[in-house]
Amino acid sequence: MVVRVQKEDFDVGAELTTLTGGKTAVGGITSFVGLVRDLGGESALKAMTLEHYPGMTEKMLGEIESEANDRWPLEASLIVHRYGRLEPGDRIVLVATASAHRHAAFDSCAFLIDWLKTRAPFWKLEETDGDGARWVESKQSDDRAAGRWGKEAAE
Amino acid sequence: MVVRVQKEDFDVGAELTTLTGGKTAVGGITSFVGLVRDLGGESALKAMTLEHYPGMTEKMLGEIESEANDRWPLEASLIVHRYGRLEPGDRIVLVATASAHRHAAFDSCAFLIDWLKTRAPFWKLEETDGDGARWVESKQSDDRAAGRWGKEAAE
Amino acid sequence: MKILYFAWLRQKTGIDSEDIVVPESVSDVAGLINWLKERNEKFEDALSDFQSIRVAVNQEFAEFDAPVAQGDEVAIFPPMTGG
Amino acid sequence: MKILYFAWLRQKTGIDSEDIVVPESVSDVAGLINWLKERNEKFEDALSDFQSIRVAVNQEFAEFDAPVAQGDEVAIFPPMTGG
Repeated sequence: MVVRVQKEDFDVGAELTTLTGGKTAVGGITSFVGLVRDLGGESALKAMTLEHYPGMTEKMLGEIESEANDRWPLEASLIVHRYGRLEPGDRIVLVATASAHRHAAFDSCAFLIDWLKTRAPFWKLEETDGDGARWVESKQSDDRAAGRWGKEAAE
Repeated sequence: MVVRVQKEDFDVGAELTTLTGGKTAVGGITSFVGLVRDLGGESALKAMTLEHYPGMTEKMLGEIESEANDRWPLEASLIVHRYGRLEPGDRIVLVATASAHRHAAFDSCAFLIDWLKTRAPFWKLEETDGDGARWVESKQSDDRAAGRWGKEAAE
Repeated sequence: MKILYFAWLRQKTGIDSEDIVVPESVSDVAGLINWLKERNEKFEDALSDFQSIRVAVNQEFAEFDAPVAQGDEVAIFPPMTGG
Repeated sequence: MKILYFAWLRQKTGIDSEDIVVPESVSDVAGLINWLKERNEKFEDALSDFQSIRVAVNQEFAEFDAPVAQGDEVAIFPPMTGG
């Protein structure tokens, strides 16, 4: 179980290789890489700044990763989350779970990213061409996605 | 849509970067990396040789990837599958799907790997310490996993 | 008491982190926020809507009736928008 | 007709690929396999159990009653075990 919150970019290939190195019980690794998305529309996204609560972020991410390891038979798991100013196409987050069984890897990875998208203590400031900078508001659809996993994870 | 069947290993980070380079509508990439697993037990796995049907493999993989793109709103997708002799811990397959929406990326990636694990024209020869070499037989549990996606994909 | 402000609460109050002594009458989160609101107009504005505020006490999410005491780390922030 | 053998069918027959002329009486997959079985003991052994054999004609899965003709590429293999 590894959690890192960092300003720097990460190398997905190197992270996955390190994650499962020497663990020959691993049959598969599911990973999710979140990128800064520009949905187009009226005002194009120029950049997004992610603010977080140092200390609490790592603690919460560690707790939810621990819960994923309780729920699924994982051989290894990893969360790397960036903060700071990011532009469209930049990597934001990497979640990877490794298991002997691919469905455990898929379900646990989806569980973690659903949680991260709603419950992690990050706040997004978006800069667009038209509107200047504004703080993104919490979305109900993301809350529902996290809700489908049942218990109120790590809160 | 990219399909490659190759003997050489692949670099997951480089593959994903190439896959989504410049596509700022992508919000997330789900990927699955299959590894040669040694489940331990009585006779340890020494190696696995994957044989395939050149030509038909690429054709079938292209068809199923095309079906995934019909079913889900994907911005990009990739299947890289290795053949030849592989040892425990070696990468076998990479499936990656990129979408504006993470659930589309997750579902399409799970769909593809469920299919690959059952329907792709590969055959496995396992070498163990105890038994020598033997051809792996088709598993019903994998057929069920592929079956949960409904229609008989690409057959 | 250490108080941290994040996102637009940091911007509106103009403060990211402060160590302050709060009166003994402040015993829970709601009391703390009401006391902070009286400091100046910026705080009054930033903290006017309880519905748009979340709080953590010692890095755990806390309700508005949760107790607070000297020595606690209290963070005030809008609902998280995730990663 | 080009015939390909994979996995243990390749090993048992000792052949991975061959170009052969089949008699005109061979008109479908079942007919082809029955004709191949009569070539020698290796083929007889390899092709003895229809249930453990899958066939593709021109790189498409085919049933045992599917037609075959000169110029086709026919592959004979065990059920796939996936990637």
